[in-house]
Amino acid sequence: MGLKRPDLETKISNLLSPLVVAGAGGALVLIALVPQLAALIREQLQANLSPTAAAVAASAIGVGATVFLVGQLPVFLIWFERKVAAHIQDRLGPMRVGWHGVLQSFADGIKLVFKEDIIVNGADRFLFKLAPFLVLMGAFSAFAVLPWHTGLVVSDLNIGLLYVVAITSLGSIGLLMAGWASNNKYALYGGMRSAAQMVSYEIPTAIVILSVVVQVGSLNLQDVISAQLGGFGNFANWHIFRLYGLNVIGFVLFFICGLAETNRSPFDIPEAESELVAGFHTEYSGIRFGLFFLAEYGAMFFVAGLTVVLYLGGWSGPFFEGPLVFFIKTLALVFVQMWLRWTLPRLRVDQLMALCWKYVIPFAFLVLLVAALASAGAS
Amino acid sequence: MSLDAAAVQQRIEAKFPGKITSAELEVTDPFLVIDNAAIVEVGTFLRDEPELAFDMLHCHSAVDYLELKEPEKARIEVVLHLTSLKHRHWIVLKVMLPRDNPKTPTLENIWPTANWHEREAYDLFGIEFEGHSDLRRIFLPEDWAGHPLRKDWEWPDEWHGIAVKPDEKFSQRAMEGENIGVGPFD
Amino acid sequence: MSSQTQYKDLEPDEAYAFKPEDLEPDEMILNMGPQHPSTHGVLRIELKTDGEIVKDAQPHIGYLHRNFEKHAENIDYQGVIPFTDRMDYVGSMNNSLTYAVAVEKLMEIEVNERVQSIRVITSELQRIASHLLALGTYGMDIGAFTPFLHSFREREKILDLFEWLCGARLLYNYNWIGGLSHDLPNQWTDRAKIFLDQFEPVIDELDNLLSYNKIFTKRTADVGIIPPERAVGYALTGPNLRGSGIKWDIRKEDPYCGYEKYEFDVPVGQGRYGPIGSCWDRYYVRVEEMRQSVRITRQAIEQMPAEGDVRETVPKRVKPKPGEAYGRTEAPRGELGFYVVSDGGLIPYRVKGRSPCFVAMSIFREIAKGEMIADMIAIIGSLDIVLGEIDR
Amino acid sequence: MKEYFADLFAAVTSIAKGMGITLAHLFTKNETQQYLSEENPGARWQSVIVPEGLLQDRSRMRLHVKIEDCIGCKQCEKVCPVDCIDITTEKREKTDAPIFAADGTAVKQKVVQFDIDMSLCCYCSLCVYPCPTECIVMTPEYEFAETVKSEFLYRFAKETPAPPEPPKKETSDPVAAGGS
Repeated sequence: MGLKRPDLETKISNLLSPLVVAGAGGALVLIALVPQLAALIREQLQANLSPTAAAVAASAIGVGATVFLVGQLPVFLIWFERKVAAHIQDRLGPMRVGWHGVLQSFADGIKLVFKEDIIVNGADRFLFKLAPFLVLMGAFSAFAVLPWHTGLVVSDLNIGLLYVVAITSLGSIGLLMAGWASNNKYALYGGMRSAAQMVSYEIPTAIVILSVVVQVGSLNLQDVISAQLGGFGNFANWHIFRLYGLNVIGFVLFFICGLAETNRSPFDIPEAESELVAGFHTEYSGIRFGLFFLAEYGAMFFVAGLTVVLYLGGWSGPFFEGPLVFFIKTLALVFVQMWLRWTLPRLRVDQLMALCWKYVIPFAFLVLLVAALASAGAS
Repeated sequence: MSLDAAAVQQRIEAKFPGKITSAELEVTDPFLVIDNAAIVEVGTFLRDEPELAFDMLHCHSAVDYLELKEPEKARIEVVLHLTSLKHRHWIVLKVMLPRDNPKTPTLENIWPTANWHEREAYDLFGIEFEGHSDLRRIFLPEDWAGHPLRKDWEWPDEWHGIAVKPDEKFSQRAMEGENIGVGPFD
Repeated sequence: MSSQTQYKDLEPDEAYAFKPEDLEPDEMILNMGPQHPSTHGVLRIELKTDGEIVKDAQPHIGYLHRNFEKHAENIDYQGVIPFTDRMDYVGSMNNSLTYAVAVEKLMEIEVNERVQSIRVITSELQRIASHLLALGTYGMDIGAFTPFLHSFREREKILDLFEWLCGARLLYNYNWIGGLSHDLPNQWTDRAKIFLDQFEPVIDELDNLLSYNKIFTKRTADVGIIPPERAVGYALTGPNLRGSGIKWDIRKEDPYCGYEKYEFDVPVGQGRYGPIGSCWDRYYVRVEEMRQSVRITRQAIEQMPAEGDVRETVPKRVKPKPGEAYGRTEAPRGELGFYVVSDGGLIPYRVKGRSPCFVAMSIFREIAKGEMIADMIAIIGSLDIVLGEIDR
Repeated sequence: MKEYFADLFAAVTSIAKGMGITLAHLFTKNETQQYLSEENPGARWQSVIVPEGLLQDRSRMRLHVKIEDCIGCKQCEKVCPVDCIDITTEKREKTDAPIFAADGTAVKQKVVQFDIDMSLCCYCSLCVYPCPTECIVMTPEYEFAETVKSEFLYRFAKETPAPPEPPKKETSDPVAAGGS
């Protein structure tokens, strides 16, 4: 009995998968070379255009590049998560589409785009359509202040951290909107849960961020990183090793809050599939559902990236530094997020709140207090 | 101290004389037939008497005896299998009901598990349990016609437009060249 | 009373136990199921909720009703066995065993020792397989996906052994009245031993991965508490009863298939992480039972007579004399019983299946009140119901 | 207060333990097998516990009838609990040349119709045991999905009764096709 699969499919995926692997490798090289490229482009622009036009063009290129990168990231992360999950569970995971299924996410993406766009009867059509974009906006605009290297940031805001806290809350409005507009009780529960969860976890997030701000003395993410440069092996100055080891607690707390903010397991109660079917996106299908998915993985990457910036020295590293170091560190944290998801059960909604108010917030205040005392002592 | 069926019979006889209408002690599973009117008292006694302590009603069944040859013996039996976790003994009780309009008092206040079992018997046999808190059909749709485990139950023609009777021999239809699709909508 | 053949038309909301007009201002009716990821089949639960709190819960069953008992009244005794397999489709071996035990009791057939040993081995392996499914899906209900696939990995090995033994992976038709369909193949016991050896560490791993996990214990240890007296009143059996701390096991109390020959403990709920009779206790009783099943299987393999015809006592024609018998065994989900009535003919006059899940589900309403929506899933999972058996 | 920290400690240790287990599994061998891959071309499950080649020995996945051996005794039809077998026989003329089944039983009935409705079959294998000539067998072939239900009517009889065109179901020998 021979292979029954259509041969054409196999041929196409065999043809495409080296391209994709090569593309991924090329992207990594490109990420490594981004500072040089950026400098080159900036030089060219300044030579050929008026200063204002050059600045506008530079930020336009920056925005374009970031959006492109951030748009591609979830596709890779989804494949990565499926592979991690599969191997943790002694499975193989996607294997069919391309080499070890690397094209699976593309295939799924194409499927989602072509699927029928269903809006249920009784839904609030405007809000129903708006919600996924809002969620996506919340997740992706945060990347604007994420520094990849010195001067390599879309918008070098002075109040970068404040902006991050503000813009990531946009997502919860989107989720609540999706839950409400779906005209479905399960979706409503999901929306309500996500609102409650995000509002609660904003507080410890802000406090932990504050503790770092107190140590650095600036809200600018570039300043946060430059405060961590130098030291033994170029990593001894990372925040995680400072403040008498208390920053380790801060790091863990921030990581937990990040999980909660992005609705990742064990805090995935808004979309708890065994309780609420699919939570807020129960009624979504096709590309609107795909946007939620993109937003989730984009947010995952952003939260991991922010953790790296705040505690793990951003793009600085012991042997070499640059965007690639930042990328690898962030991916490692994303892997930990996935690893946790495939290990832990889900918390119940009241336990989630108890964890926030009884465990996370007191410890966050402790870290903030010590950080404040220490920086007061230093100055 | 485990008791056998005869000892249980004795104790019930002593407390409620004449309420055991008949008893069969020489068969595989010995059983006592209890008077329908007295089943609640006997049940309560069996559960509460420390020496008997039948605290678990582990099976509750009904059997329809149509008895076409001897119509006077036609009956519906409610069969109760009782177990005592304390004394590790068990007993079978039976209640005989008429086939027309069978009615018996509910036992759910003695053994709460009887609630669903009685709903099942009501659903499939049409036995009415007097005083039951929630006597609705449990398996079949609320508007189903008849009680299918009755021996004289007849297939209804259809239920809300769904054919209920067994399909005509599928192979006959297929043989006549009909393309029968998979699933209900083909 | 003659049977009607006409149905009456229902009002649309007659299928609801709770009426919208009776609701308090903050309350809402939530239909969980019949299509829901974690109702383990087609169970529908109507919840009256106040936010996340469940005020009342009314289960509706019957979506999988096939009226197995009516089927059984129309086929010969042997033909009923494939239908019993389909009652509790994750514990088929025990179902057919119970039916066989009941009919053998009716016909007064004594099977030989080899048949008994093989029945013990297969039913204990089936118990492990069934508990693995129960524990795995329970983990998934609580939100941990990985234990589910780990336990399915092990279950698959048992199914492989069964396929090698009788050719089917799920619905075996293996226990016949008076015997078995096949004898053990060569090397089967060796391979079963290999499986048992590598399976024992897996239970410990499952413990560390799921059972003792803090989130898992938090989710399950204070939830769905069944006090012992309620458990007995509702006639719960099996792990659900033992989870409430009552030592009651048909294998000990009313031994069949020579269970009295084997040494094993009956694990009961200890209330280790919370009140006794909680979901965690019921869950952990199952974990412990798998260990005991491994023990029993080992002993049964050791003590099995090498010789013996497994079809020695299979009757040519199953035609019991008029009478009735109630056969019961300890199935993975509790006491499974078949009440078989014979009128002396070739087909059973009445077969009643006493299903443990049906009984377990009847207590649901009582223990669900006042818990949260997420706990509904935890409770359903801990009762370990199989809808094929509830609805029959 | 003590309880608070004990809880915290238990949470951290139990989570760490669980993560250790999952991390270890990340690097262990996979248990699943690729259906129809280069490594597993036969679409057969390679069991880790059952010796190679023995798993399918008794597998009952699809019914097959060696119609040449059928003597038309209808035992299988009677025993089937779901009535999925349909047999019609005609008495053979005394003058016809005698035919014998593989085991030497004289074939006295001409089987004009032997239909098995595989969509009804419950795979209980009860029809296999009473067959005196062992002509109805279960085969380990399991891939026989169809899109039209009538394709599941397997017609084994060589000569079918008159009515129109029979469905074009090739009752090819599944043993030869899938037994590999």
